[in-house]
Amino acid sequence: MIVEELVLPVLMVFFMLAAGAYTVAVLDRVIAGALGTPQTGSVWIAPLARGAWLMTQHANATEAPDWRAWRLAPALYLSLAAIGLAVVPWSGSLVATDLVTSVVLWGSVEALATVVIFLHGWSANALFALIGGYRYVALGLSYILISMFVLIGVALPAESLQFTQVVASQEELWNVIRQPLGLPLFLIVGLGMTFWGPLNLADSADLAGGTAAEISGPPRLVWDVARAAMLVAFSGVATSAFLGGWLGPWLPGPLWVAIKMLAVLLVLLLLGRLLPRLAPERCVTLMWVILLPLSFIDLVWAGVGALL
Amino acid sequence: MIESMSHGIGVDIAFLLLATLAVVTAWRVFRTDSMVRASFFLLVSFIAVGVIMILLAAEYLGVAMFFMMAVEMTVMALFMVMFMMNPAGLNPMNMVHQERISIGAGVVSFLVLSVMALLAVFPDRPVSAGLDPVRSLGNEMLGDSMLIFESAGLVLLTTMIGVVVLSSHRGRYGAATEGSLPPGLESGGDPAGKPEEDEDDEDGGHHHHHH
Amino acid sequence: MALMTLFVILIFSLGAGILMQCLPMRRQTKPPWSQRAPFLGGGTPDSHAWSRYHIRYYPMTLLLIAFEMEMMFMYPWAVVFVEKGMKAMMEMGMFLAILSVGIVYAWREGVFKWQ
Amino acid sequence: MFPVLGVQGDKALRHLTLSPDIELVDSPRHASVLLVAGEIPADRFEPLRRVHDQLPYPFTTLWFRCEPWPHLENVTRIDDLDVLPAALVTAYHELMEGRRESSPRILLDKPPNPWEGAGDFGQGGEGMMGGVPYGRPMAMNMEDDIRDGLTLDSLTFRLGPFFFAFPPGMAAEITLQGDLVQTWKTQRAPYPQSLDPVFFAARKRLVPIAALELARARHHLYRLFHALHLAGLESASLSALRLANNLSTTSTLDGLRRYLSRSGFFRLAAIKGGELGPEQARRIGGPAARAAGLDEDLRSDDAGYRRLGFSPVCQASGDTRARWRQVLAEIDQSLQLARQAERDDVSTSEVDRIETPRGPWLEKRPEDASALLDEILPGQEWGDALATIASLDVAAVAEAPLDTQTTGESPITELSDDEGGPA
Repeated sequence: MIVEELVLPVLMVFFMLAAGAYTVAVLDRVIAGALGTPQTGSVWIAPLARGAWLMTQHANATEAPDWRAWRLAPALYLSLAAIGLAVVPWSGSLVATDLVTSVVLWGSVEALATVVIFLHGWSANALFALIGGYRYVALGLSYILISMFVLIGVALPAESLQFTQVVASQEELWNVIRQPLGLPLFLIVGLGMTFWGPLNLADSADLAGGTAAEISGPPRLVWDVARAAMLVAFSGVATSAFLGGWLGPWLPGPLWVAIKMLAVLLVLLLLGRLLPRLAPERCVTLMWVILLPLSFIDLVWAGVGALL
Repeated sequence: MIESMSHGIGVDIAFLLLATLAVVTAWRVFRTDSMVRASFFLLVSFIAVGVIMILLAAEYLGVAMFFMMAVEMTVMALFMVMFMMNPAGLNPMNMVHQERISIGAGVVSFLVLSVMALLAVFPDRPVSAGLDPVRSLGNEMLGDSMLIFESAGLVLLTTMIGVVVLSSHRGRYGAATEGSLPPGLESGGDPAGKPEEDEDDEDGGHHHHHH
Repeated sequence: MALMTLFVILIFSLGAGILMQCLPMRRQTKPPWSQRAPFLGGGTPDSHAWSRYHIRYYPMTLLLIAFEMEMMFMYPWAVVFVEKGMKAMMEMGMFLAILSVGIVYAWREGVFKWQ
Repeated sequence: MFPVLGVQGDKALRHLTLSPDIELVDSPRHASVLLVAGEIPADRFEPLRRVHDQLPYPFTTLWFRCEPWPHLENVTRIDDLDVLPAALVTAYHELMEGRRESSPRILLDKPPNPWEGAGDFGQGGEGMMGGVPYGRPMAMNMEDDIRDGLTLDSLTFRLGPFFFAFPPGMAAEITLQGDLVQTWKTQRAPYPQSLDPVFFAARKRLVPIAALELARARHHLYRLFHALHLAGLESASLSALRLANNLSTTSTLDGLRRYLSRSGFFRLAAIKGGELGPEQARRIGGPAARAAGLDEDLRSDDAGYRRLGFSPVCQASGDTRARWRQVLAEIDQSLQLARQAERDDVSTSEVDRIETPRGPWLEKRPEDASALLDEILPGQEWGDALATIASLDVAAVAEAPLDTQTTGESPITELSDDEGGPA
């Protein structure tokens, strides 16, 4: 029992952390190459070579950082990604932790991610990192409501706050069709959580790297890995909430989950490379004035759909 | 978690550890010099309490606690940094004031709560194992407590409007410092809805024009 | 048990994150002061970056707190929604309508703009 | 790799951007190789020393067309652009394999102010806000905010001359409150930029309009490349650069322009604000002035251009967005003029009235306009402020044309090489 309920889930989550982060690195490189970034060498080895380089580089320090918070923040971000991965069901029975309120738990992962990213920017005690951290909070506090509405929308037909139930409720029709606004809105949340591409307000180019501007070596490696792992965790959640999780013909359930997660990752990484970075102020207005009403509509749509 | 209630000893140990964590981090809130650290120590303390609530089978409330407190402590940290001098505690400082009264109040409330805990007769009504706390919470909200729930909506609307009025420096017609005058009823006319004499009052003078 | 598993995952991933940083760093010397100065493209700061930072979106954060408070009611509501049917729909419709008024008002007052 | 640009170092930078083994980075913390590209003027040695010391151990430096400082041992000087990428990769591999020692720090290992042991708790501070805790004073500025009047701390710092988002060589003293610029003082003007030799030739004799217009389009595309990198559109910036490098009369801007408008660059990215008044617009001249609605272009006076039916394009609002629309329109126009001029073999008819891509060249070359930033930038958010700088071509025009192998270049590129993969 210990093996089944403890060892297996932990191993599963850790495998996903490592394999997922690696997959994100490879995919992003492939996409960048396809979009014209000059590259040589194998896409398979490049992420490993980069990891090795970061492990040999010395960690930077600033004059008076908040040492503990500075080192804790990347590790905390990584563990939030791990918790996110732990609630993703791979089949009706294969799920690391099947909490009754796993949808709400994911919501709190989103909220805590804001805390951790802010802490990362704050603790360096350097100008650009600080601005990056504060900018991120504006974004993090804006997308959280959208995420709540959209996830409540998928909880309606399931009559449950449990991801396994949410997937099971999509037996007849996936939520991506039943609630067409849901997935696009949720993808925006995913870009925000990992400050990827157009929503990279935390580590942006105009801040010379933002919260990551002053880090080098192993802390930077952990930060990058955590960010990629969070993207994977998000794609797992999106798969369960909208793409019917393990449901699908012919293939075994976990394989379906993996395929759908890859699809979500591809879309996110492509969006990340194709869109310009949003101005922080415009981003907040966009979230509250356009996307939030859209998520209201999504919820009403989901409610009407669930009653019919 | 309902299942875990049968593992008595595990839950006891978890409770003790979490309670210790909650108390220690709450104490650190007052011992640290950094506003950000203080806020997030408080967050850790709340999270420990949230886990205790989950152990008590209040699963939704526990997880909701993580959620709410994460957002609220972030906002608290933002405001504390914004308005407190020396927000990062680069120069160590004393974070407590009015120690005597606080100690007195703390001791008294501790005693009162302890006495209540020891002397009160707690009802013994085991709930059925199949009870779903989230569902019963939902039923409650759509049943007897519906009026309270809807009034909460109104109260929150009032809060929002209050927040906007008090904190927003801009008006809908532009920044408040620029006068924030509404447009005229006809184009180029005097601002609508304002007594004429207010226009000269911008220097803060109380003189009135007598026509 | 699920909680226990979650706890173990949390501790292990946190530990992994910290060890990945600390193990290689044990052998590293502390960077010199000249390296530790904040990067400003060759420029220098007058002071520490930590300060009473002027966040430009503070009214939005307050609005969010009020909003989020009641969003927490919606999760239990979602669970019983199908069971209660139209009644739940109406109740929440009313609730959301009240709050939408708040958002519209805030937007008109320019709360989402940088102050 | 961390690039810091100097005057003609931007050429090396562009070359390296398209080299597959090299990754240019925005912060020295992310780099293992520092590339000093081009001659560094002596007044920028001190900032260079600072940046040099900010790379994490282990790191090495390469000097491109610039004489390494004599007290540095074992540094490489490269003069040939074609061997530069390979030299960087070699330096990186030698560093990683331990065959090359990490560069020594140049500055003394001491904090900005002595603090250890001083003060109430040995932290160097006094009381609540006083002293120099951990070596620096605390931010304390009681000036009212320019937007909402709150009296909070503002941060004053000097940025540059090796900040990648600035024109090469520019440095400014900036006060921020939150992420809003309160004051801006340009302290060092950017290095004068070198124009294509064809503009200098046009001052001496009549030249074919096709060559002149292609050079103009190329100049604008290089600026677009930089701005798109800043806006987070890496792939678009690379295609702008490739288009510029392979520019011919058959090139077209349509693909890039369509992509920019569809991706929301004009609506979503930080390109708000930065309006120039007519007076300011006249001071800077060129496309920036035309974007502000000034209908001034020396090409209108040229009979050759008149034969091609040239009339200046203009925008009305004069802000950052209008400037980019203007630049896109001018590139388009230049390509079209070049096509026509090549077909009809048209040459210029004036030598003392040349419209350079930077602005009009009558008696004097266009002069530095970076002081203009002091007026425009206060009140802007950080992202918008940097986008405004990217959209304004403020650097003066240098005496010598581009790429004549003289030592008049002063770009510094700091290149950091964190090259992702094994070469």
